Amino acid sequence: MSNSNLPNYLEYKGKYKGLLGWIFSTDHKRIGLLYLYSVMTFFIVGALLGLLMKFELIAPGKTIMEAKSYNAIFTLHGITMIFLIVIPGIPAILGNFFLPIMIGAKDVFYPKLNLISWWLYILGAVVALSSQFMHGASPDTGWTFYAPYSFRTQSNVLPALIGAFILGFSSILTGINFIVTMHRLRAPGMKWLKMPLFPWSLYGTAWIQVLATPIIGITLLMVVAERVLNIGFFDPALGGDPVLYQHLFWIYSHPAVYIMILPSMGVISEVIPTFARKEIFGYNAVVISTLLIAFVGYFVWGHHMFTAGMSETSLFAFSFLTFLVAIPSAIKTFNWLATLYKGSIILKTPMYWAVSFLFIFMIGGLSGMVLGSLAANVHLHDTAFVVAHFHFIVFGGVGFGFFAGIHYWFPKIFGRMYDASWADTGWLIFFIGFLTLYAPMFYLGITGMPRRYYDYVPEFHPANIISSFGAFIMIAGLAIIIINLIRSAKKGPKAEESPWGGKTLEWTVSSPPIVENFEEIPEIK
Amino acid sequence: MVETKKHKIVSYKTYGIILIALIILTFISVFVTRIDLSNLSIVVALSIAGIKSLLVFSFFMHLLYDKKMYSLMVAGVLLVMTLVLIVTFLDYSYL
Amino acid sequence: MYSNLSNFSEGVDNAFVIIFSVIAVFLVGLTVLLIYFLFRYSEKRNPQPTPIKGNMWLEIVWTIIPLGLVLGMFYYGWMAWIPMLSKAPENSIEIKTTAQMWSWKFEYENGKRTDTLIIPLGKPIELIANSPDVLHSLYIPAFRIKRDIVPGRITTMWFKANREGEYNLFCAEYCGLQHSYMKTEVKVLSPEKYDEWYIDTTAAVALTSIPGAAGLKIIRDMGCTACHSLDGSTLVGPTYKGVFGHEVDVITNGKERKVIADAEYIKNSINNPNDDIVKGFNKGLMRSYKNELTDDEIEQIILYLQTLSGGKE
Amino acid sequence: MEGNNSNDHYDHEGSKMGMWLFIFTELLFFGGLFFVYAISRYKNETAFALAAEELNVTTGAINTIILLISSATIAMAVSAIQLKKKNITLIFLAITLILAVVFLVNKYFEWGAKIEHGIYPGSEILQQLGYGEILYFGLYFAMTGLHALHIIVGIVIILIISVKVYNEKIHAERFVQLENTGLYWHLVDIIWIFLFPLFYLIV
Ligand code: HEA
Ligand code: HEA
Ligand code: HEC
Ligand code: CUA
Ligand SMILES: [Cu+2]
Repeated sequence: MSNSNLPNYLEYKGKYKGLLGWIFSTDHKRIGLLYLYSVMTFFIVGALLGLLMKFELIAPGKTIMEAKSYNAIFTLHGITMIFLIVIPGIPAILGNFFLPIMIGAKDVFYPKLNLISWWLYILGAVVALSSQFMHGASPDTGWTFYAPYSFRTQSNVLPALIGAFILGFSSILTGINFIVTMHRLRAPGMKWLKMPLFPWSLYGTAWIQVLATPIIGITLLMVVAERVLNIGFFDPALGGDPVLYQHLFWIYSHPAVYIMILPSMGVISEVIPTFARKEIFGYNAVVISTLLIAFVGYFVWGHHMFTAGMSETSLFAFSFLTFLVAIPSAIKTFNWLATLYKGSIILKTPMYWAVSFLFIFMIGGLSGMVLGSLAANVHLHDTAFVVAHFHFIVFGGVGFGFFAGIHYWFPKIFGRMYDASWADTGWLIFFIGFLTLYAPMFYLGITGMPRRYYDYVPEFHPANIISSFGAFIMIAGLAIIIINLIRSAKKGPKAEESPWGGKTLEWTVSSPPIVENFEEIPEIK
Repeated sequence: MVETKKHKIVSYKTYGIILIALIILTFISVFVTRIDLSNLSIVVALSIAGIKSLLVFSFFMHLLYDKKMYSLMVAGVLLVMTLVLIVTFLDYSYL
Repeated sequence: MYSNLSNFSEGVDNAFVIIFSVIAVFLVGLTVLLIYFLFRYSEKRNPQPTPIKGNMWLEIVWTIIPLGLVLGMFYYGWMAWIPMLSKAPENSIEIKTTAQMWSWKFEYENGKRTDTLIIPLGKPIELIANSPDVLHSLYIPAFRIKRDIVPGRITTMWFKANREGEYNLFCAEYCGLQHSYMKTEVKVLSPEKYDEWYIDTTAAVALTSIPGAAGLKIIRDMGCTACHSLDGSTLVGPTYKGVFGHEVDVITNGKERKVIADAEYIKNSINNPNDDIVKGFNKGLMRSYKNELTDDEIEQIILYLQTLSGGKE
Repeated sequence: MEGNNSNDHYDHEGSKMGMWLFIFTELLFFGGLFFVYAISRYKNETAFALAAEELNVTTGAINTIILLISSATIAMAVSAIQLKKKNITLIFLAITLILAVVFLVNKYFEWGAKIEHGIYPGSEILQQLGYGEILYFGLYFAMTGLHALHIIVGIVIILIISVKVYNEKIHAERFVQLENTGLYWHLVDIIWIFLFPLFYLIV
């Protein structure tokens, strides 16, 4: 079915031409690319904000900005990175593009809804970012919007809250769409346990999106009501309970971290077998651990509130469950490693990313163990240690997974190859920069530097210099990677159908795929 | 499409009977909470509400006639919700 | 680690070191294994992959072993936490602590007030903390203690210091603009020095002789200086320098007007800060001190403010 | 294994599953408010009981019954369409609509009376009553308000669906949109089934 004469999705002319043909297209591949471009744009914004913070923190006292700007910047940085980038990121970009192809479908179940999700995403982003340009101060609550500060502050928190609410909707719709797609549109013969692991990870993710996101939706609305109508759910001055806000916030936001990491794990579960030229070790175990993470991850939210004054019973339960949730992640890690055993490993760019993912994910996850321990958490909560933990696991886990995926599927998406030596160089610089940037933060946290600190006491200075220096190295790496990809998408040499010898369905269709992916729906034996 | 299972058409009568049952349950719950049972009245009122919603789920929403999978999903979702509520309550009372 | 500066640091450090050792072993071991596999089973050395579907026993083994290990980690964390949660010993020194935007206030059993925490060596200290505005968190890194201070609740925490010295005390929960400046010191004194300090009232007596000095002390102790500077620079609130007796642009009920900052106005600004909002500043930041400052104290403050205006009026 | 797709393929089962998933999100959406209710009630037991006396049980009971009947009629509409009885379907839908409007009118008067008495979020009278009452009425307005919003959305959807039935866009072979509307309406009903005892009955 290769070498089709049908037009591929990039060239296909539908009802509209040019840009309109993209922003009104219901083709899941075009929507995937729409997400790719919009998410990358926000990523550059968010990354530059991160860089600004590192400039500020390079020395104690004022370096380039006032405390007010610093607070606004880490808030915006957190909101963009979490709600605009890593939560939608992999499912909406790679998931949209490859989920239907990998299960042998022509599109997702609700193509129109898919497009609406993207529009909602853009709307949410615009509303959230409008808070920066409106009259008054930029939001300065941190991405957690903790009560009661979030309704005491005079800054423009409302648009940020409403924006996040809309983004939640977009996320829910994607989740619903994916679940129905996987239930109804698998190719004939593709039993559940024959489905590739990336779709499986999206399945787990989608359930979390459907079942957790509404909670943050209603919680953010309650904060809005609090600000606008003075209702008092969380306001101690009106009898409300600020800790209850934290519960509701984390009931969503902890499962949300698994919305981020699961798809990334799915990507890794595709990349590693391909480059080890071997089946994944323990397919069933990986599937089960995906579902277990999704389920158990629902009940550990309290580990963000160990010092908030919870009851002893809660402390016990949450710490205990937090440790349990590490087990499925451990199972996955061991299975990935075992897949390499007796393989025949080809080290190409996607594999570099996948291997460094393993390393960085382990550091991030294992540092989560330290935080999950009640006693250690007392010391480390709300310090730079937490910042290091989540950059390692969010940026390291999700970011590296995403880069692995994009380098893996790039030839399929654009039908062109990127320059491998530039890509490898970019990876190396990025990797070194990453460690230089975030590793010192573990040290800073252990010595007691609180997070969200605009200014710090002199004893924290040396590690901060190293850390800021790392950020500069990372810029170089990231710039190389992105420029290389953008250039190659236009000018790279034509790619083969299956450059890496992948075994899943997407490697059987032409590069780039035709409009409805398959001329004939494949039958799986 | 391998869809073979035909839709079962539920008779008006069934719906009528369920409706009457629901209304009677409503009256019972009003009546029961009027007499003072202190804390028990919460339990009773909520149990009755639970029975009512069970009826709505199974008959009006066809869970009884549809594929098992839907019932499983609903049960799973309600289970998650209850567990979350219970776990939240760990912070407020020593159960 | 293992500085052993407070009665809790050993437990915390123990938990940390035990967990850290386990995870370090895993990290190093798995990374070495990873690199070894990449090397040994590279395409060159092992051109033909051996298909392996999986292995039940291995899966079970690497579920059970980490399970055991994490349960151990949980145990140490829990054991070290129990004493922190426990009730403070009977003989503790109780210190009323107020965390407010963006300063700390400590009130001792004899009514003494400070903005740094002064405690004796080796005696159990119980902090009884509250916050009148938003969340704060009292964090003394050297002592390995931290507790969020939630408005509307009384938070108590206790500890014992093991060595004399001065240590940082940070606010660890984000609380707005000056969050990173909401820090102070813990001074651990020997019991004798502490007693000396505790019963010493000479400082307070001396204050009454210099005009305004008592007012200055109140302003410092109450944390007004977190928002109001004394030297003319603008922080969150207007500076105190030159306020008294001068004309101020204020917004009253949405209308702009000019007032002379006399004693009456200052007093009302402290008791009902939202009545007149100084132009260019935000409403709702400053809270009312009606129940915290007596009229006498406000008078002292006004006396001090007068000295900042050159004492002309 | 299951049915396979192309964009305009009609898949009754799939569409229904999508609707169920949406219903789950709605359940959790209200669930968040129910959590807040549960905790607030637990902490302010007596105040909640006192405040509940303010609400009129009769109005609540009438509204409950109205919603129950409307739920039954829309369910019957789904049966009617499968029996190829277009007119009866439309009649059932019309009854559902009328009942929904009656429910809203009732709600309007109930809220109006409260507001007239000076009980609304942020009101002076409420501020004086105390913490428990503020929370109770805050929740009351938020939850019944959100529920009323769902009723309004439901009315719009049922109107659209009725037109589609009338135009025979929806018929015995292709009625999943009607069935989904029914599911949505039952959900609204179920939520009320819980709101009623929580706010009106338990004192
Ligand atoms: C992708 C996102 C992501 C992921 C996957 C995780 C995963 C985990 N996180 Fe993390 N976390 C965040 C994102 C994430 N986190 C963010 C954003 C915050 C901060 C939010 C804020 O306050 O702003 C945070 C904060 C945070 C805290 C609160 C810190 C504080 O504020 O005091 C805690 C505490 O327990 C925690 C724990 C964990 C644990 C135990 C895991 C586990 O799931 C990790 C499991 C993985 C492993 C364990 C590694 C692999 C396994 C092996 C190598 C085998 C060997 C293992 C053993 C023997 C145990 N995280
Ligand atoms: C996905 C999530 C994500 C990612 C990727 C990042 C990336 C970065 N973050 Fe992130 N960060 C968060 C999520 C993330 N962050 C969250 C959730 C918080 C908490 C917020 C809160 O407290 O509320 C936080 C908080 C946070 C803090 C703590 C603030 C504080 O507590 O005081 C700091 C401090 O240094 C920081 C720094 C950085 C830096 C330097 C990067 C860097 O990695 C960025 C590196 C990138 C570059 C340096 C490249 C710049 C790009 C270019 C130049 C493009 C060139 C390209 C072309 C020409 C096409 N972040
Ligand atoms: C959280 C920050 C904050 C703290 C703490 C604070 N204030 Fe203020 N104060 C403000 C702000 C903001 C304004 C200006 C807005 C207004 O008038 O309410 C202000 C205004 C004033 C004014 C009027 C000044 C003028 O120029 O007219 C006085 C007097 C004053 N404060 C006294 C005090 C005293 C005394 C204390 C301590 C007991 C104190 N403030 C603590 C923020 C603060
Ligand atoms: Cu107080 Cu931060
Ligand atoms: Cu978490």
